[in-house]
Amino acid sequence: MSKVMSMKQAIAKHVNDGDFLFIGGYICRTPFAAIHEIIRQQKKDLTVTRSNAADDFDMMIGAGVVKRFIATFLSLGFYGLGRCYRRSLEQGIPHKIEVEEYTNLSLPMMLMAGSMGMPFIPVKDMAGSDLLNVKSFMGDNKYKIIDSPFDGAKTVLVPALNPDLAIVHVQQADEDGNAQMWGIGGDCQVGANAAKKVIVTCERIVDREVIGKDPSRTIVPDFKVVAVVEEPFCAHPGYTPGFYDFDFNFGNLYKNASSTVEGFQAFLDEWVYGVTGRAKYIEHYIQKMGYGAYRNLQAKFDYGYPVSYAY
Amino acid sequence: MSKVMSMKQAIAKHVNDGDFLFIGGYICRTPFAAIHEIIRQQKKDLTVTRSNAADDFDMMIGAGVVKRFIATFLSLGFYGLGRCYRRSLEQGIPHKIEVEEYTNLSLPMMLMAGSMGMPFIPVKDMAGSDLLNVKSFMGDNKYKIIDSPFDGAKTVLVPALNPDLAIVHVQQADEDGNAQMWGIGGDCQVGANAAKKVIVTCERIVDREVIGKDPSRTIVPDFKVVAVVEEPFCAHPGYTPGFYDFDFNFGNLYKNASSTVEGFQAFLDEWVYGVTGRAKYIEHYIQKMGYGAYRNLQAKFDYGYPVSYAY
Amino acid sequence: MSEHAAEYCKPELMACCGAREIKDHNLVLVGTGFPTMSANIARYTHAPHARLMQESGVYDAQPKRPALSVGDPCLNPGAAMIGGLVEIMGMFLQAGWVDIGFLSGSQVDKFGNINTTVIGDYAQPKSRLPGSGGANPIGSLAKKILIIALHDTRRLIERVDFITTPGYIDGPGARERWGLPADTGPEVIITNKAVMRFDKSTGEAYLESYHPDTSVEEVVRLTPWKLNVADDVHETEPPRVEEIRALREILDPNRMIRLYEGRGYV
Amino acid sequence: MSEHAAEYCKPELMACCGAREIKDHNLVLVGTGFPTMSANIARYTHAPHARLMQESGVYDAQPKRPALSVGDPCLNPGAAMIGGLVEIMGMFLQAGWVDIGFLSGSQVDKFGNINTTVIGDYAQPKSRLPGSGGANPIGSLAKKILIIALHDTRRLIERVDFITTPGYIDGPGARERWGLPADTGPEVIITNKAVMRFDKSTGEAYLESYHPDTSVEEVVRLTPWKLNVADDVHETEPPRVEEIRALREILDPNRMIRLYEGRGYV
Repeated sequence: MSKVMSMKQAIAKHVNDGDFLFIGGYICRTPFAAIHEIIRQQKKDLTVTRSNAADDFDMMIGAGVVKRFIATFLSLGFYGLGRCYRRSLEQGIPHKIEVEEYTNLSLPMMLMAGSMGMPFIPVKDMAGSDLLNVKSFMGDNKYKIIDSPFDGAKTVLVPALNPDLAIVHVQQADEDGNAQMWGIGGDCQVGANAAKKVIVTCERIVDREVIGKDPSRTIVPDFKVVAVVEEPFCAHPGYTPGFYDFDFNFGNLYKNASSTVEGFQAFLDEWVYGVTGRAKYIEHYIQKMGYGAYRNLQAKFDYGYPVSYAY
Repeated sequence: MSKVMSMKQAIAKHVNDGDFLFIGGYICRTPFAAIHEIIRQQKKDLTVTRSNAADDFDMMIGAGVVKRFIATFLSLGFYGLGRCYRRSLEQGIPHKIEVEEYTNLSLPMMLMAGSMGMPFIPVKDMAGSDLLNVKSFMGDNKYKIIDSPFDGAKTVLVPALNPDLAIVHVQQADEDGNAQMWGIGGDCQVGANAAKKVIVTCERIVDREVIGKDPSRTIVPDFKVVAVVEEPFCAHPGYTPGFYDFDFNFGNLYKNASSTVEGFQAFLDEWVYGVTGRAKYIEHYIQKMGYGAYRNLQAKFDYGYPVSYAY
Repeated sequence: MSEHAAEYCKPELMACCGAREIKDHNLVLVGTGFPTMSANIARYTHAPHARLMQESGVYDAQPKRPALSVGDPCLNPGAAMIGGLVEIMGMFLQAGWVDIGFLSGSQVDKFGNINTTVIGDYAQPKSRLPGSGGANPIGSLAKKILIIALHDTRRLIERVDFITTPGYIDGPGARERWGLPADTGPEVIITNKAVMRFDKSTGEAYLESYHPDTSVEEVVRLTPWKLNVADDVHETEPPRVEEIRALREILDPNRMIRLYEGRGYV
Repeated sequence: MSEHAAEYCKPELMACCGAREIKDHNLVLVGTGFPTMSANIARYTHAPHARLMQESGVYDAQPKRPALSVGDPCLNPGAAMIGGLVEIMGMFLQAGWVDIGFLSGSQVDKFGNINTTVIGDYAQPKSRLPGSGGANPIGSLAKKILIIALHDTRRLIERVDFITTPGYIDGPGARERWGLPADTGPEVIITNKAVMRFDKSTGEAYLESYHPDTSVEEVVRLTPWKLNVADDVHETEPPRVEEIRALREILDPNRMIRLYEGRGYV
């Protein structure tokens, strides 16, 4: 039963105002086309989460679609701090988002707990830090400290997370949503499986038979998936292993643009509101940066070995 | 730094009397050659664990090397109950082992907790069953029931397990121990990573460069591995995806042999004590069953597609 | 109304009874034998989008021969996803995604409790059985449990010697008191004589239908507890033509299912 | 005794100081920049079996260009294992396998506590920083923490505004009281002026060595807490010839490390 639809349809149908979203990615496989569509459709009051957020989350915050952020980190990395994030928290522009802060250990564990139906999970970090002293919208349920019933040791417990929806980008999926991924994972698999439903975006839709040739690569099973969007170059300016490199120059462009409110607005007008979808975005990219720039991002040819599951 | 050695060396060096062992497998990729070597070297007082044990654990119990078993299940499946297991528990032959009973959810979770440095992990099974009423060598630490500090719900916690040693069989590994696997996993990955050290047995040793062509397949990193044993046909009478089928007729042979103490002893004399290692075992197999039987077990040719990690 | 098969064996009827409990789009955690037959009959008839999984780590396998175990090699090539116990038992089952689980055991009682651990005393067993394996978590966490049993007064029992897998434990409210998820628990016991469905208000199995060639009286006599009988008790619908066709033409052309006749399923 | 390089910049010296803390066979959880340089210098000199990992999911990467982030595409091809945060932060770090972690921050105090969350009040930030990311778990759980810092009285501070990552918190015994694993915690602060090592009995950093062209007095003056000075305080050993060769011939032929000079590491 095909769940294939356009990004516009997928976001319109499955992202509701006020939803709690997990959005995968780690520079690697960020579903940027989905993020642009969420902004284009002016969704509201979203709670968003992922470990190590970057320009993607910064952009959503600057565009005003985010109300709450279950966070570990937000930075543009090599390009410095997230300008929109700072403006939100320091100056309330466009509004001050609420932030619940965890770490790159505890948040993935909370998502893993959510993905496996656990109510909570013990973690060994955060103890002794001020992360235990700041609580936001999760209040006293941000964490609990107990004496372990096994050995009496002080133990931090963090709650499971179950987002309403996860959006993840993978290399390939079939029409039902069986999604296959390779390379850097971040918290993509646990985040997707923790959610009540999943939008899978992919570089290519493949036959179910192709999935079955290497089922150990599947990270999300079809029954969790509500939409499959074939969206090549979806992760730009991030990258997808085996498909395209990350775009160093575009990172600078966003850094500079987002340094001012006006610049950020002009960026959205050009790259988000100014295009109807990823196809037009790519057209615009090629028109502006040249085909050579686009071509240079395409991955080299370097394939590994096939394996057999036969008996 | 090569860790390659023979099975005989690996077991002699790394399995100590009284050790707590995780041994992977699920009919799929059972390290039978390692189990035979443990029996041949007459190791003593082992504590063993794995979800869904089968003829492999039955054989170790019958041969007297097991003292304690952290169990979920032991059966020969299609071939009926585990005869040695029954004789041990019903008649004390060769001695009565101690059994701590969990399930195919709780035990993998305990190994996962061990693999990730958690002290314990909540599970939603076992409640209301007599599994909570029988405790063996783990005593009151078999499980704890708490009221969740988040919502007050009654919650079963089970402790993390950290075996002294894991033995797992995979399709391929490099000389340092980076181990790659595909197909049915059982609790192999969590069990291996929960252990303090790992013996990797594999169908083929490959170059580090081959590992690097598809690093998402790696389930155990080299730093946990103390020995790498290249042992083709290691899992027989079980199977290894892409290499050989499971041996239906040998299952009958073991079932019939293990039905009596004398038959079981004769089986050990012929297939374990009577050979010096897997090469001689295969020789004996071919001599007794015919090369056709051996040939028929070899996997068909049915390879998938290679992927690229390039940028 | 469907046409019915002219000829069938009792295990085939049982497999069809199981299939009829499965709805389209259901996720079914199967073992070997009956569960796989039932789930596949459902797929080839009224539930084309039902999907099977095996606890060993396999989702939506495409086996080319009948699997002899949940770890069978034939489950690997062509599956949609392969992980391990953590994925199937944790990420699918414990997380609440599994609709249907099949269970069987050496003893089954009126509350649907199942014993696969020990006959006699636990410490001094008369007969030691395999243990829980996946049974306890499936019985605890799947939304609907279908129990397959041989209908005699040794297998069906007033009270199991050991609750390996909880049904309704000791009656209404017990699952809730133990914190088992809402809306889970045994749905039916399918035997070679009858289909007994659970009354959620009492936690007890009652007689819903008796198979052709038996009777309410025989089923009541072969059941060691005081078996309640539904007001609309009726004969079990025989296998439909399309159910039998799926079984014999696609799933089990050699009728290996008749092996169960040798085990008493007549 | 090794020969020393005739010419070097301060970031190169700092990278060498980091490398010297790494023993052979150490597992090193790195970010970009200094940590990667230090770990790789160690690998090419005295610690050939040291192995690097990135929190994003990569173990033993073989990058063909310097990674600009821990998620950089160049970390994928050739790695020994790729998973995700669950594997690196859970299975490697939390499980106690990581020997060395590198940290830096906008504020570092004498107990090795690090702030990467906020300057000023948390609710009304003067300057909002990225947050913990992997820093807190690395600082909590790696056996040996190497802190890289700019030596000035804004970055080094008596008490951080916000403890994102615990060093010795408020002194001896505090990590133990909070249940952090035994034998973990900050080892040294490597700055552009000095190497300050932690006295485990007080939890405070003391001056171990001052870099060539500075002095005990200058370092003490630039450190805002009362800095204890080791009895055997000495000049930091300059980069050895083989260390600089690894850096310039293999790791950083374009000397991109000099970018740090622009950020004040002089």
